[in-house]
Amino acid sequence: MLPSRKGLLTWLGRRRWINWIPSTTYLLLLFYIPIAMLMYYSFWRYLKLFRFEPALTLENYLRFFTSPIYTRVLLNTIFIVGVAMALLLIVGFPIAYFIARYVRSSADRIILLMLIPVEINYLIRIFAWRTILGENGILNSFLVAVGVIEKPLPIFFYNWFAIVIVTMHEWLPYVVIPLYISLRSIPRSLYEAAHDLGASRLQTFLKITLPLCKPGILTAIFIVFIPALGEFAIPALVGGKSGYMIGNMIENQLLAAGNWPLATAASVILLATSLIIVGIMVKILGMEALYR
Amino acid sequence: MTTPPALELLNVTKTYGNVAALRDITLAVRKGEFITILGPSGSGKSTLLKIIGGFEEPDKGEVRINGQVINNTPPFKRPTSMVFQDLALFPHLNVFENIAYGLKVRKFPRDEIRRRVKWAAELLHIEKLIDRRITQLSGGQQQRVALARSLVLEPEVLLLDEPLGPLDLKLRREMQIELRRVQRSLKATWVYVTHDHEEAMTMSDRVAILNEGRLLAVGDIKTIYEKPCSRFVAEFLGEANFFEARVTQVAEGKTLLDTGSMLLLAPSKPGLREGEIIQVMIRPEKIKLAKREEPINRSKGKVLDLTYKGAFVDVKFETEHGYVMLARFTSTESINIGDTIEVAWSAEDVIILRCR
Amino acid sequence: MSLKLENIHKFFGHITALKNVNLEVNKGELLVILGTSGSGKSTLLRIISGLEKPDKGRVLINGRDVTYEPPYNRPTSMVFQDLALFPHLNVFENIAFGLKIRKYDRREVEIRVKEVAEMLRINDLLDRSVAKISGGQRQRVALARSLVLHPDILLLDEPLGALDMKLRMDMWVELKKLQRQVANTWVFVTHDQHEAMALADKIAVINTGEIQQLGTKDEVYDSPASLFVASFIGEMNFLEGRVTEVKGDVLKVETPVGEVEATMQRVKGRPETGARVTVGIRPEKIQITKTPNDCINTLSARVSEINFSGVLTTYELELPDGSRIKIQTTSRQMGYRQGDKVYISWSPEDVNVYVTQ
Amino acid sequence: MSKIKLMLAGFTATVITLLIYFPIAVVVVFSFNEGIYFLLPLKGFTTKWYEEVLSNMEFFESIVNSMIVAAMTTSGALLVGVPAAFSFVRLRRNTPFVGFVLLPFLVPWLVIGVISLVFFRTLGLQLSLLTVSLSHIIYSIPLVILIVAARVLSLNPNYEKASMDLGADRMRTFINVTLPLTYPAIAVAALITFIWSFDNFIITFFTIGTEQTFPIWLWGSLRHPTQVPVITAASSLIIIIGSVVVYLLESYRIRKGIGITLLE
Repeated sequence: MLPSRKGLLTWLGRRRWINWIPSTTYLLLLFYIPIAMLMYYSFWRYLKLFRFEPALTLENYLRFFTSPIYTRVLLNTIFIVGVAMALLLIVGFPIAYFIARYVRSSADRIILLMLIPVEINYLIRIFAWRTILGENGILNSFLVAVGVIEKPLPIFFYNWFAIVIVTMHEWLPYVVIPLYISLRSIPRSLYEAAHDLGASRLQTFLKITLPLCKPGILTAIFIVFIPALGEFAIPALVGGKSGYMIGNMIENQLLAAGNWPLATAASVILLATSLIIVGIMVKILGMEALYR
Repeated sequence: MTTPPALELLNVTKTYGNVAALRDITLAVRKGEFITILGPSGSGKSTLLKIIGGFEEPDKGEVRINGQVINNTPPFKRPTSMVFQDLALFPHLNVFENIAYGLKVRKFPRDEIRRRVKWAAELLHIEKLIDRRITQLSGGQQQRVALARSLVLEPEVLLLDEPLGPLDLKLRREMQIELRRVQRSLKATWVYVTHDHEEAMTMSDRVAILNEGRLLAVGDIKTIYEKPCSRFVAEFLGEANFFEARVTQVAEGKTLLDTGSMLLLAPSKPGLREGEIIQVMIRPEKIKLAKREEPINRSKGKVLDLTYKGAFVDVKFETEHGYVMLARFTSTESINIGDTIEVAWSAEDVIILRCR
Repeated sequence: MSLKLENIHKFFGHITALKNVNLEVNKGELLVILGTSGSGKSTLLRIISGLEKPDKGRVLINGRDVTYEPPYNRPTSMVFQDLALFPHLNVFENIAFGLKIRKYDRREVEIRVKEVAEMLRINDLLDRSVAKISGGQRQRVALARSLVLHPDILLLDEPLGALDMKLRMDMWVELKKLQRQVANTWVFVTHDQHEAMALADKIAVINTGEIQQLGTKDEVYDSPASLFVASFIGEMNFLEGRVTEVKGDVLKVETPVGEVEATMQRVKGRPETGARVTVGIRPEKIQITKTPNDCINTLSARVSEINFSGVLTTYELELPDGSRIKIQTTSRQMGYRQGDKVYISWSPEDVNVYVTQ
Repeated sequence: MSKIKLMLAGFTATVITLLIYFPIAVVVVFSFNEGIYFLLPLKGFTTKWYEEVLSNMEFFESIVNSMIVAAMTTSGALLVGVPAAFSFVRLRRNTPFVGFVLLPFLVPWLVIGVISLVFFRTLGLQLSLLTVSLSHIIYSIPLVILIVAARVLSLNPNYEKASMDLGADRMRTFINVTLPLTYPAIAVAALITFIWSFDNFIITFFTIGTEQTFPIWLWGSLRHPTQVPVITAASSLIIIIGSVVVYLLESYRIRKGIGITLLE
């Protein structure tokens, strides 16, 4: 029997919000309240190891922004992720273009090929790069064996560029996929029309391909920037001194130094930073890019 | 006592927000009739069909099937069945399972299901496709499956929502003839919605013309085509030459009209008053090349444009009275742009656009 | 000669897309290339535009050999089937695209865009997004984008396919007018014979990569060069038969329903007595009468179906041997009904005869 | 044209080989190497590291723990997320809900880990595999919703109407039509969540108690240089098994026409 005489579909329509209850409740309890808690702790006062008292002070934030070390860590983090992002776009674009333009029918297979090693263990991959780039790693022993260098050099490892390489390995498929989707949706006739109207290859690329790729670029940035800013395993394992990132600092303050107020304040700053960077990208690339 | 109509709509009204989709629609469909609801897109014709099928509820008015009010019956309890515009064949089921779907949910015995599916498949010439997947069928075959899926339920009223839209012209013609054949052989009541007047003309017993939610005309297509009651109906069913004219004389079953620069003789209509301004129409195919000077209902003009349409040619010409008129001749006439032609038409073909 | 194609061949792998195509179009003419899908008509257009290179043969535009010129160096412009409007540019920017690429100064661009927009009646839409205009308006923008460059040859690849019938018919009239106004050469590709009839000065019928017939639309309609053209353009009644007599200007053919006479002018090939032939008569060339008349080519028939579609009435008649024949007429006052016995006749000049292999 | 195509093909092949496959291949190759250092030339073939891994209880326990976490996360996320996915249809009216449940996607995993730790500690909850799952679910909810909703949205609404028109009531329509047409997406969402949760390190790191999941075990072992060959062998096992699983998942997804990841 129908619960309402107004008709079946209206009834179904009216009931729809019930389906939202489990997910919103869950996130309210385990995500939104904890975030509020995080912000709350960030105003507390630090006493000593794992000891802090409730307060409403800005000193954690002040300390973060006045300390040359912490601000440098933040800027360093943004720099490393920025470089990785730029390189990912530069490397990913030709691949996506190749797949979309020339081998469309086997696109799924090529993307699958890229995804397989990436969807399985993340730490294994960091470990793999360590074995290659480390002082006692493949690269060094290869170069010694070939005779390019005399003894192993510690230059490939424990620096920020190692982080960039591993990050690229981590995210390349997730950059290629949105770019590919964007490129795929450009009908071939648009390129032909541009040629027909007098545009050369380069002009076509600059005036047609690139602007129409904006949604893909924006999606790629969303996908890579946010988790990469909060990375701490990669820098811890391959980063060394020049690759100290804000994730390491938070982990250190939270678990080792026991300074929750500072760690939570840094987390809030990290959260804000990632939202701001995404916001800037949306602004630069145009909001309409999000809704094609 | 007379049997009630198979389908009856009484004062059906539907609004979406501020937009009136249907205004006061009253329509009765006889049993065994093929009626087409014809209207441009946005005229409300699909809404009307949805209301009959039970997917929308009218704000006002009644829907009756065989005399029973079914306003509050949900779609799965109505004795109607719909062939959707996009067919909505279930992609996870094969042809047999699609056709049998309605019977299965109604818990028909297995033998009966098999018998009925076989019957429908044979009727529509798809018995060889019965094990295929839906995606392996051509457009025309899919149409047939969708139709079979509804027909096995032996609905009191079958609703068809522009199902032939995506087919190409040739296939469409074939399916039109096929649909007509099936409907005639079943003597079933069908309500067909389309925006294509040629489709409506070739298929239906009666046509209901809908525009902006209003029912403008109901009747057999020939009558509506030849004696439309409004300019919209006349234009919707084909091209025509329209004139505004003053009634100057009414006598002996004839009416003399004056457009200001040209005199027209038309059959008279009851209720015409001298001096009144009215709209008249002449279909382009009623205009003939005049062999000799006619006293009235004639004109001379210079050919502006020719459009070939296969067997006939549309001639646009500017008359000595300053009108741009359209005439339609068979392609055999040799006329060139710039030629001067003399044309004439008979009084019966001057149609006064007025209801009743 | 505005456009000349010489012995064009094109292969895609093992498939011959075009076989020995020769074509000439005069300046200011509108040529329609008519063919079914897969006939090679679009390939031909793309070869003219430079988007494809022929494997053999030459393309000459205004006497200059442009066979190997890239599209951006040719005085042609193309209106694509899907229109290919740039979705990230508005109407103005779309139309101005070619001019900007050619580095016209801004004022000149503005003047020329305005001019062509006015001609196509889209001057109110210039700052709209191309996603927010109607189908008909999109056609106009695509046309404007090409016309603004004043190409010597405008190529149109079934640009009206997406429009509904009514809008399409309006566009035919408009396009024809526009073409006369700008007076350059147009090559229009379509699969729709009505469209071809409505637009063309000349029609080239193409099938499986070969030009079947090139002629004015009257030639192609009245005297189709092959059975393919005859059945592709317009409707045609066919009767199979055998030549019984060839005498002077008259050919007699024995068919299952009786003898048919034809005058030689419509006979394709040189059939000998005894040759198997197919006879074709257009439905609108057949007269229908209640009583037998004394004309030659008279058959008795029975009305089996009457189809009224507003403008035309189509009668389907059954001949004594059970075969069917179609007759079309614009007048409906004949008062025949289903089952009536009637007589049909036609003039020998209207009979097309094709030799069957 | 073909020159450009050739260049691009070469570039693509080089990047995929060097950046993506080479490191993985190195790990697999060295898992059979006699020596304990990653030095060329190779010292000789052995399977002793595998023997060592296969007798390592900690490794096995960590795998089992990872599976427990992944299973709990998957079932929890499906339970909570799938209903919402079915209600995604009326997007405009649901906009506040949509933003509300998708926000975890815009937050770095590290922050999810930190807030969870702070939350559990403040409530005085014992950290365990359960707390790990509870945090994993936060991120998995938008994941599940997006994958399933994409499918639901692409479903022709006329299927449901047609079913009702043919006489099936609401329940039967859901069981006969809606569910069969959406379950591939639910299956894919489940598998992706499972793999993601199994593999996650960052959130797990902050929310785990004394037990070890596989990534945590790996992380701990990486600090002991003598463990390196064992890690190599363990990693190779995971790489091989994982590749098969991912391959099966991805080809199922492609076959069922569910877009490339959730980006479509």
